[in-house]
Amino acid sequence: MDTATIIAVDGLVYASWLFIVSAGLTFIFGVLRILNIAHGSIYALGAYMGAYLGNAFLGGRYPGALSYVILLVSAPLVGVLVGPVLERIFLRHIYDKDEVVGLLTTFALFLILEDGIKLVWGIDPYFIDTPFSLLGNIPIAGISYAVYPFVQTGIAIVIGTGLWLLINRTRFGRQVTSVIADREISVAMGINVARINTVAFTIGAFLAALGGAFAAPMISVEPGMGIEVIVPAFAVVAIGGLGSIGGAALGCILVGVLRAAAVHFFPELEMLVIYVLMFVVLVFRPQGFFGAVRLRRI
Amino acid sequence: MAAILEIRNLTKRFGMVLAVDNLVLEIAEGETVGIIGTNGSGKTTFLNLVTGYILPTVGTIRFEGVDITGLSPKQVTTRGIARSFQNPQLFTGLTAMENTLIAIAGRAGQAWDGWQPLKRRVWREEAADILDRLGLGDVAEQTVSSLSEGGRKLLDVALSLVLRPSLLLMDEPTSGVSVKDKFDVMDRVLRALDETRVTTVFIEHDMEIIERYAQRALAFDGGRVIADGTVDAILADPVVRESVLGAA
Amino acid sequence: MMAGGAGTPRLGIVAIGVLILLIFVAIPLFFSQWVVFLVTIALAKAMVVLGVVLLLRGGLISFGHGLYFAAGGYAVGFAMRFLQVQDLVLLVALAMIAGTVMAALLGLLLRRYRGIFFAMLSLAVSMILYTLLLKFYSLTGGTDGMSIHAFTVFGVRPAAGTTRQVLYYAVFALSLGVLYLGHRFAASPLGYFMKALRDNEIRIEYVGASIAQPIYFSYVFSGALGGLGGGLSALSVGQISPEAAYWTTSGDFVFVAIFGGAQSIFAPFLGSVVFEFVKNYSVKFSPDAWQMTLGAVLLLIIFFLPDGLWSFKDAASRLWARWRRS
Amino acid sequence: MKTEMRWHRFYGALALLTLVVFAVVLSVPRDAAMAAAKPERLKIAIVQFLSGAGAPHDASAVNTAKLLAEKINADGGIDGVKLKLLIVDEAGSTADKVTEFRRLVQDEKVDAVIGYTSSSHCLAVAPVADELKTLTISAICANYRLFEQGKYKYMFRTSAHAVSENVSAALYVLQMKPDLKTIAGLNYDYAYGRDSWEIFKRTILKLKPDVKVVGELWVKFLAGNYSAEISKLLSVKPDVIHSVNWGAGLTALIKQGKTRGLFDKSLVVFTTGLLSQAKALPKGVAFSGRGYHLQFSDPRKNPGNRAFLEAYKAKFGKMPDYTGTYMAQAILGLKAAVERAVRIKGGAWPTTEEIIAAFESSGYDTPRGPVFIRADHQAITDSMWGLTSGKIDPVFGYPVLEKMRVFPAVQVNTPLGMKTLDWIDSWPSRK
Repeated sequence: MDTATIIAVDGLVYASWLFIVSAGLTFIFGVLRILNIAHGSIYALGAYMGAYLGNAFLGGRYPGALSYVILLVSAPLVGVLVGPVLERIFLRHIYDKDEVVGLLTTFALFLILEDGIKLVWGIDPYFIDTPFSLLGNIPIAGISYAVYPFVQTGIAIVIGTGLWLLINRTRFGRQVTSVIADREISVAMGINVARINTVAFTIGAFLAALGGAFAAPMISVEPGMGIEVIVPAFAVVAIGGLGSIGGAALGCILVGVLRAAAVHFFPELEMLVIYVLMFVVLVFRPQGFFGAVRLRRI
Repeated sequence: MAAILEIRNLTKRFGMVLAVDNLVLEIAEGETVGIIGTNGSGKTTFLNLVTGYILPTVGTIRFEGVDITGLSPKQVTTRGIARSFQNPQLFTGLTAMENTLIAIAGRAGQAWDGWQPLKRRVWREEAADILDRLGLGDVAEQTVSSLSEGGRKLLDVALSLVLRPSLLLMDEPTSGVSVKDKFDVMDRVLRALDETRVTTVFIEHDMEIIERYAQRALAFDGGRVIADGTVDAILADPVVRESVLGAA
Repeated sequence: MMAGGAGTPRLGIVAIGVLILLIFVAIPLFFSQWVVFLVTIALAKAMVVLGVVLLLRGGLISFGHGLYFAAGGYAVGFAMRFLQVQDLVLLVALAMIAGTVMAALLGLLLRRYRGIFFAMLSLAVSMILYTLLLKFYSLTGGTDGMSIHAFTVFGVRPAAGTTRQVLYYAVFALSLGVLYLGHRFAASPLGYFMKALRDNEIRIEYVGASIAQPIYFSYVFSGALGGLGGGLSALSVGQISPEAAYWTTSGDFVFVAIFGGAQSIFAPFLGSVVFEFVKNYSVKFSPDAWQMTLGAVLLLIIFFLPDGLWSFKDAASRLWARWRRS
Repeated sequence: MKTEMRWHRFYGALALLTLVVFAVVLSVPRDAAMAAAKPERLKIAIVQFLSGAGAPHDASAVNTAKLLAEKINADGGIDGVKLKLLIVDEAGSTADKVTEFRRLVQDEKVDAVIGYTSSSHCLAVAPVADELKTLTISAICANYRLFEQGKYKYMFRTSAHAVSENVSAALYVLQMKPDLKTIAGLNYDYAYGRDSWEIFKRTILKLKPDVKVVGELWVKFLAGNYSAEISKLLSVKPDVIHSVNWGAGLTALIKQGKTRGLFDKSLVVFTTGLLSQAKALPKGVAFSGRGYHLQFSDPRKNPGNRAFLEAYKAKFGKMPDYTGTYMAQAILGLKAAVERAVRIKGGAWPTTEEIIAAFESSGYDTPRGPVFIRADHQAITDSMWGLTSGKIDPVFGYPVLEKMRVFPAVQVNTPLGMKTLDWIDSWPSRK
């Protein structure tokens, strides 16, 4: 019984962390039809920004609670600084091109950002411990858990519902949906598709940065952290269905729980789980759990 | 005359809409049949059903006495039914010649051959011949994207002709072709057909075309055949005049 | 020289061909050994890239071709370690077979997929292989990989110091073979059906052909090229490790495919050689920002040479034509 | 007619070209054997991670290389020959590293190559070093198979490797917890992790056969989320947890483990930590066969180490990590070998082969203490373990370790010519 609880909790913790990132990835794909490899770098940027501002402003002179504000601020900061720039300068030229062009452009941006981060922040690790240490730990099912990861869970839930409301309850959302459905017609309907694209990508970038910023307190912010997150995020997005927020959530939870179970029962399988799951899902349901099937017209 | 195509109670329903409604129809071998009807009267849906692009809700399609209901377009095509499209379906990145050669390779079942050249002499001659007959000889080496609308139409027909079908279905072969060219286009197509007396069914809005080329005409309305007979009879038919020709 | 290359003057092409041939033959005599090695690697990888390109023409992005690269490499590694196979010819054959067999199996599955789904599934498969290679430590040596030691050619061990040249000429000769195969492929119905596939799947069914069939056969061929390239590069590097199957390796192949261009079967070879030099020199001249340099180069290509380096060839032949007219 | 003309012209051109080719070929000078004339400077390539996840780990190594090169040159160089460093990024695929090694030797014309943190890079480069007859010193990589399975003439390793680290770790653990019942491993899933755990486990089980292995966890290289792994370890409560994780993954493990009391329940053993990570650790964690060398040859007793640390602090504003001391072992090793060769040759400048001969079976002193290079080109050094105390050294700012134990090189290194696992199995097991 306890083991089941533990696996569930660990799965949830992993899923929360992964969802914040993959939500942005799948949202960007849904609107822009681009699988954004640079997403990992933006995640890293968020972490760096969080840790950097944290170190800059938190010389112990401020109350620790402020550190959460800093994390919350740094994400939109990165989103607004990076999102529009990348989208306006590079991505807007490639919407009409093949998917491979999108992949490669973002791959190039990924390479550039990786070194860019290094040139700005150097190679020494950055830390922002306060948000993590401040919350201490709680006992669950007989073992002790850090409280902080559940903050991530909270954020993940907020993001999930937020995106859902944004898409289903706002005018912007309706425009986005029609752009997803059919670009040409949307243009004809007088929707400013260019604006939608920019905003959508910025939101995606913001989410990536948010994921990074709130991961920062649990890890060491240093070079190479961007590349680690890309493939897992891709996998869950593929599992859930490209462009589907709910799908991403489901994918994250599946991966999280299976991974935790593997760690407890078959540690050797831990690394395999995510790819095998992705493989199996794609074989039996190519469009993923909630992915839309694109139909061919004469 | 033996029927080459027999349609029995063919029905296709898209949600609420009855696109084709309990169609019963026979096409005899060697006939040239023109189909008229307003937009949404089910003409194109009928072609899509016969060629297996969509599955009927109810009904059977028999071709040369064999039931072909539910076969894929590939299977239907290999059995000898070829079709052309209202808006041409071509390999836009390739030249007219290459398009035709691909169709020939398809007919020959050579799609998997990665060794022999596609542009082998036999096939090139055959393709050149058909393109000439359709008057596309001098644009053979142009890429599809650079062809005129009429040219695309003809090429689309060419791709179906090289399949050596026993039944040819054409979807508005002259739509989008300028008024002065339209007869020219049809003449070329039918001349190309002359040697091999192919049973031909073509959808057409243009009554002049129907009058001039069809031996028999079908009037579609609301997914059913409301009139079937010689062209003059159909064009005289008051119902047809009212519903299809809009009481011209 | 490619099908459809009619129009450009035959003689010019022959001359250029012979010239390039001479240059490649002469490389080991003129250039420093590291250049010889670099070109060897580049040609070996170019074979894999050609495989990627042939699929790209059909609109299929293989983001997992590292799988076949690794398959070839490990085929060589295993053959040397467990079967004591020493001979270059045999090893290369085994590598190619390994790639072919894997592609023949996975193709049965992948032929049903298009576009981004094809990309993702191939990625998943290659990452599974990556993890397995790393897991079966006792067999594969895990991340440290397997070392691939000296080889013989038809039972003869190359004289000390000439190994590199032997390997170079072997790879060069095989490249010519691969180019010929690729040329036949591109000019064959299969090659054209791949192009057609990208343009209009529906019509393919309406000329009585299946869509899955051309995809499958192209995929198998492309897998064979992957295995061949993998085996050769493992032989020249002297080491094969799981990173060969990692997604970034596959990414590089797609990268080079676009870098060189998908227009011609020669483009991957041009692209691969140039890319290796760009990579090494960006490491040499900007050791702290070489990734940035690579990224910038790729962006420039994407935005200003969408058809890759091969666009230069068209420009050149246009100039040549003008020169002939004047 | 006209084409005929052109064909003639074409064949003419072709013939001419072929002539030119042969002319050049014949005029190309065959590269002569390495002349032993005294060079005006020694060009040394330093290959360490400058980008990617390895960069922070290798930073001290790169700094130390710069520092020592400056110092040596300031003191007049090695036998009057100044050093010139060429610093290269190790990030990239094995194929890239091999190509690059060849470029360094044949294009940059370096006299020696020092570096390599990744074991796969070490293994791939070693045979190439022999092929190109270039003295190559592996400064950091830890795969014990390098010289146990391979035999190389031009490749050396001046640092300890997985065997001494983990054998000493096991011995230390048995001293600290003589009555331990259960052990578990939490390691990166790659060669170094697998080797290290195998050696540690084997040693423990050999010396205390009744010990149970209650968990063998493998995590993705540099993985950052340990929630499930820590839960597993907390629920099986092993007496000892062994981990060779390093870099970002280790920092994450420490942070996430600390709040959850991982270090209170079990004696945790880290073989490969950096200073920042040692500082982050709570009291009572075993640290670190590889990554900790302050009290090992205490700067208060060893002026050499003190000088090194102070110079480093002065130049870079902080203390070096273990990669710094490892790099020092490599560069000072080269220095010692060249100087020895010069002495042997009575002042004349030695060839690479003579330097190698002088390097083999030689010993020299480093900030970390004496290093001895065996005939198989593997350095053996003493190993040291201690427990974190939570205290910081007032002068040098290092975290202070307590319950220090030093394990002499001979005790923790596989004897020459023996296979490590056989060696461990050959020990008499204690009852």
